[in-house]
Amino acid sequence: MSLGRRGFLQFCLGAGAGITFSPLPWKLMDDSCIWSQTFRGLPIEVPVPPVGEVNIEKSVCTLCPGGCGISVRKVKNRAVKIEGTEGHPINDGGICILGVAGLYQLYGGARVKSPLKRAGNRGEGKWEEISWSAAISEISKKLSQIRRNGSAHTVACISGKDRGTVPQLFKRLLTAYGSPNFISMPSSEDTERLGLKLMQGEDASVGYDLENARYILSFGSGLIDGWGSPVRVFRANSAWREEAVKGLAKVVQIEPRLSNTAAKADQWVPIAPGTEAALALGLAHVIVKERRYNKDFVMNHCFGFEDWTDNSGKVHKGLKRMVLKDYSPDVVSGITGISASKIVAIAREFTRAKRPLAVCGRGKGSTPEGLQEFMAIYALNALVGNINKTGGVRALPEVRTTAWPAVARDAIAKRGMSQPRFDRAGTKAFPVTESLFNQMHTGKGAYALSALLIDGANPYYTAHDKTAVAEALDSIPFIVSFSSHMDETAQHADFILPSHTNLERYEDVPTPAGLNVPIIGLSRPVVDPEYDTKHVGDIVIALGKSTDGIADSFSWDDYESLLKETMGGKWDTLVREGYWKDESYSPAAWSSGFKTPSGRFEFFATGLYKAGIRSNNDNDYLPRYEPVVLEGTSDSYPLVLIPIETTRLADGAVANSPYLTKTVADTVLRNNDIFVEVNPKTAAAYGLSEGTVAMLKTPTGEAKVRAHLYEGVRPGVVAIPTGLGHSAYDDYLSGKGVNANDVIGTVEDPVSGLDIAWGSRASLVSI
Amino acid sequence: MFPFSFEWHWDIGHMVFHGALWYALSILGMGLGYAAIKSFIDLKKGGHH
Amino acid sequence: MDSALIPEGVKRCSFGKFALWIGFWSLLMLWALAGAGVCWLKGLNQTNLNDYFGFGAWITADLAIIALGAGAFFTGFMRYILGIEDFKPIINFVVIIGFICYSSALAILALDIGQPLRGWHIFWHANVHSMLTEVAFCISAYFMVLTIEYIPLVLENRQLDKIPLVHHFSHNLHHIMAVFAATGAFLSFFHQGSLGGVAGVLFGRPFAFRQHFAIWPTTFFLFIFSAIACGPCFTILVTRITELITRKKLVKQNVIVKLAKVSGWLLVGYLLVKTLDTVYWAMVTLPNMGVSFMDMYPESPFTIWILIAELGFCGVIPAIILITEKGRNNNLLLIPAAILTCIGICLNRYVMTVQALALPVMPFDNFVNYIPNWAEWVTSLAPFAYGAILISLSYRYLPVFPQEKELNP
Amino acid sequence: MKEEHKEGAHGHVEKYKYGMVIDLDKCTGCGACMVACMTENNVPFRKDESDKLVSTAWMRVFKATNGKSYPDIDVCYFPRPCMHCEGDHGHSPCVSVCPAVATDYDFETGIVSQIPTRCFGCRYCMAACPYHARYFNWWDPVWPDKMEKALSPDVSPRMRGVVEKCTFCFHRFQRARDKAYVEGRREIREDEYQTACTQACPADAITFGDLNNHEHEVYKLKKSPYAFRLLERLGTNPKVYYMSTRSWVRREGDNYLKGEKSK
Repeated sequence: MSLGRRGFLQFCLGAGAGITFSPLPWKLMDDSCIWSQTFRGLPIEVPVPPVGEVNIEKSVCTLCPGGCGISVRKVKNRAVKIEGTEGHPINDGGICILGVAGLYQLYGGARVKSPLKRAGNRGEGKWEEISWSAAISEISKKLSQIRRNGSAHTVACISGKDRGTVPQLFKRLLTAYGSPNFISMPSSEDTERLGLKLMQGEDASVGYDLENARYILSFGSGLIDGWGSPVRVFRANSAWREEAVKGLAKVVQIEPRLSNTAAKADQWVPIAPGTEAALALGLAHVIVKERRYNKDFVMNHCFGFEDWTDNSGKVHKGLKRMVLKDYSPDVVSGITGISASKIVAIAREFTRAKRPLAVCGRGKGSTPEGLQEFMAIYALNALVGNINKTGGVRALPEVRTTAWPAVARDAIAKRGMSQPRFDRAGTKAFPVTESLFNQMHTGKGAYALSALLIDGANPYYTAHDKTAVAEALDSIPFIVSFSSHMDETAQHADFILPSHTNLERYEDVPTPAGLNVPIIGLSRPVVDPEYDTKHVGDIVIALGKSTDGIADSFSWDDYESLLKETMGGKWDTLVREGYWKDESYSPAAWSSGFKTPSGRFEFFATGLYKAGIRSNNDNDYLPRYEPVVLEGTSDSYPLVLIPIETTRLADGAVANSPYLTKTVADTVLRNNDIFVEVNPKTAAAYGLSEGTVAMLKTPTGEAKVRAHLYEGVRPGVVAIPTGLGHSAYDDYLSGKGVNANDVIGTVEDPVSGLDIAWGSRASLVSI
Repeated sequence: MFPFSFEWHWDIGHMVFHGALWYALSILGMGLGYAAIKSFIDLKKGGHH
Repeated sequence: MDSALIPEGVKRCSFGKFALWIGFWSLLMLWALAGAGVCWLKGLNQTNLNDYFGFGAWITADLAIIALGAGAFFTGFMRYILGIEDFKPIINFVVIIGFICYSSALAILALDIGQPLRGWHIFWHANVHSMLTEVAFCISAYFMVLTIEYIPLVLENRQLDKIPLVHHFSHNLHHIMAVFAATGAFLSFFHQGSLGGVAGVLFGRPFAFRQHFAIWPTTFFLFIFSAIACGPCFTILVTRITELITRKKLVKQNVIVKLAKVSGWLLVGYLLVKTLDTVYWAMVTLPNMGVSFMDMYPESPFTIWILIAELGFCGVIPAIILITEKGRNNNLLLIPAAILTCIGICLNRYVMTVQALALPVMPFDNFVNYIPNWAEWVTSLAPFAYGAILISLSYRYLPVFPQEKELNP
Repeated sequence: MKEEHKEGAHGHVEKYKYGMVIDLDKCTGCGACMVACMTENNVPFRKDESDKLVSTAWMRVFKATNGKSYPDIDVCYFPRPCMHCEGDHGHSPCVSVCPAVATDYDFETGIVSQIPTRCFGCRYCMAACPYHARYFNWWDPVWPDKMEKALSPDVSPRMRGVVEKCTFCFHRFQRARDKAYVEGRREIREDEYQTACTQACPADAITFGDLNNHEHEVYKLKKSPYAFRLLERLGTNPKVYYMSTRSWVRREGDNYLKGEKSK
């Protein structure tokens, strides 16, 4: 049958009607919905997360030393969410911004996926994948060779921390190998431990009983900007806020910039940068002069308050004479820029308050303060007698764990260990200090290093004065990194032996800085390793086993059995609860609590005096304000640069995650430009307005920045956010802004030798 | 538009809105239908006018 | 070449010249289509819109061209419902203008949505309480009306008209055109109004929010009023431009003057009502929300001058010209007045959308500004090219102007 | 004591009225709530998120200052989730304008829902919301490396071109409700349903619960003399309350004419 025109028309009409009344239009509409749901330029689709059995795994976060309990929500074998563990003594369900974003460290970019050996030049980014066995054998061969050559002591290790089994394992490796050069990255905890050793005679961390304190005098500590164990301090702050409404608590923040801590405090005292010690001593002056100190404690349990006579009959100055003479409110007002009346008022309030507490450690506490500055602030606690008291400060000992078998030291080890440390810590130069990272990159090392192991640290990024760090590290011929991520330091290594990330491994977490009770946490693997990585402890054990002459000290099968053995009876509790808290702990009584030469709390550090540091001037052994001499002159660098530390930007060895960067305001980072804060008055004086592109110059370096006008920063001060300016990792992190550490130089504390640069001189010129 | 989609709740607004809408649409439809049918009839009657 | 298609008894330029003209506009259209293409394929990240300015150039263009296209329904309303025969000679042309405006508006709306493939959700899952739903339904329905009104004109093409069925159909449609015009007027009133409602119901935006009458905010009525006041001006303007380009008189002066008169008096009325509304808004609505009138005009470009420009320069001045006999009869005054009126309404639509969004409402929020990017500009201005093409084609091949033969013997 | 379930204006059963009280004195501006929300709700991130006008954060922390000069300046943070405005009987600014019922007021919970698969991206709701609580997906959601593994199956990732916003973690409500039903309970306990931001907040500044339930913490807190809501005068009737003992902060919560007394 031929199809005529009419027939064709009828067919079309019929087909049209048929289709219209068929399910086809509905199906097509439905399809368009689904298609538009998943369309994103084929063939990628909007992911549909697979469902599965849900599990909650408890662990402890190790992204910072805070030691918070975390509960990881898992769907089948995927970790999908990190939450704070309810009831955990440190964070009780709360979690910080870095912790909650922690899955990026596991699943995100920049992971080192297998052992790598450098293929191109240092830092060029050319790598060759090698097997674990090949990597271990190459490295141990190299270490064995150095050892044979009699230069065992020239091998050093840089670790992000110095407490816990992993750093101990590195120390053990070095000890058995024959090197004293275990270096931990500096923080204010270093100064505090040092100060505590001198003033209270204890090898311990300072515990601040924030929860029970009711008048908090914070000398620049970023209490809610990441200081100490952040969530714990946040919670304490909330308690203060509740009390403050009732007039029962007060927080006074002493800081050149209105930080979040200052904004939430009841009083902000905008001080001239770096003069905190002067203020502390000014307060001490008022307290002493008006006899407001705790007479029982000061008279019966302190040493060096009054003048004293040594065995040779020489009269030494005491704190009393010193503060009365040198730190009158008028003098201190001139130094700090705070009016004398305000100084008197704060001193009176501090002594009148129920459970006052003076806190130190600038910002997050990532840069140590000067030893005598710490002593000055800590002395305030002693004056009001809150040492070892509720709401006061205390020496917090380490949780005791099972001791390891003694290190087997052969002749080479003994010879190596008898060498002075490369960084001169513990030598005549710095007799009381344990480790001095900054001595390495300021080129003052006692001898050249031939190999370096780096774990949990990213000095290329976190240390002041990048150029100097780079020079120092580049001069070391052999560098091994254990980083899980391709960070700046790993980029410059010769070998990268990637360790598991925090969610893939066991690790003990020692008491975090500033906590008021000894506690130990257990970080546990919540997911299987994503890549061909190993536990850093297992790598060290493997290196120990395969390096000539030291295998005897590494008899453990693996890190897990070592950890179990070390934790001993606490293991079961740790596995069950995720932490072990020393319930029996209470601070020592005044009568028996001080293990100093005098048996008392020492304002005058006889430990220092005996070690023979510097002059014979008594001022050197007392709490004291000694201005930190920043490099450069005020003519060429009229401004003072200080860092801004916030929780929203991780600035340590654990880098920021893109989630955090996303929360950063556009007055901090816009496109790839970093903003520095200046007071509108300063800005006017230098012809800057909001967003002006300017060159920030310091004696250490220069950087292109933009200006952000902020009334909350002291005139004459430039404030630069930390945590930006990475050059490694992935595109989500690198190339954004400037690394504040690149433009801040180092300043050596004359007593401890630690780098105490709280800032830099600077100039800001619009371009 | 239709009660079978979820979150549906009846109210007077639907009556008014749809009443007016379908009133207008049906006038348009009927008008077009009228013109079409009449054209065919006119065509059947033949011739121009 | 195409002489068989050209209406009898009129003169048209050579095909080559015509092709060149169409070619020029087509190039612009292609550019616009490229802009539309990247937005459809890559998404709205290709624009300068953002979370603070969800509405921008497109919505302004939409509202403006729909207001300008109001000449179509209102002239139809006057011609068919009020029976003012004076407007008969221009009715074909206003239908074409209306058709252009509404089809462009629909195309731009299709661009403006993030998921064009789901555009039908507005009908399928319609929320009858939303002004935008009302707009979508009314615009679509009214576009049908315009198509129905445009069809007979197309069918009157010399060649098409030769087909008996086609001839009957167009004749019959003409016959009942009043019914369609009435429906169109009904739909149009509502959607012009609901476009106003779109802004006026935003009670989270003090700048846009207005007092309600019954279920509608005052903007509902103001938008209708302003649209019918300005629509005729736009008709005058386009007619004059067409006459300028064709170098022919196409519509008798009395028609134009009458349109101008209607427009002028409507404009006067609109300005009165708008002033009352603004005063009430400034004195009552805003203070109740805790903001002052001058808070609404904080910084450039949104200073008080934008209001003065809208109501003064582009309102009062053209109104005076249009209501005076001398003014509207003088082409040198009439055309600027028409232009000012059209600018005024565009300005009004712009502030009611963009300024309404630009002003921060939370006291700690920031003022941000927005400038459209190329993709938004070309697509927003595309209706000019599209209009030029459609008018040219219609003018060349269809008997648009019944007075043309008489005026150009 | 739970109030009797009320019949709403439209004859809907109003079972719960979930809301939030945020203590601005405790809020440290740390941003943990923002990230907790993002990781809970599969909100993607891009390489450059510094343009805040196109950066999605269901919970966004705004910074306010008292406008004074050094050293009298003061700063306060306003965490801003979706306010879940009740308006007048569920007539919230956004729900009333959405042309496709892609956002709706749920009378059972008082939660303003968002149905991304129905939304076609007209952004009218964003224009309507004075809090900027609504975000448009300008880009395709892309997760780098293995980050897709971290996506939660409880919340569908949204495609480009649609609007999204805070849902008060509605999936958590569903989870709690299912659990209660399985255990034969009709009521959900206060601690069973908490939003991700509330749970994460390290300062315990956020409290979440049923605003109608006398036993819930939010019920007590919202009555504090220091409590206020954002832009209350617009009539949005939000279900997020703020608290501050600082009067300038309370004044920042709404617009006032010069010389007018604030809350």
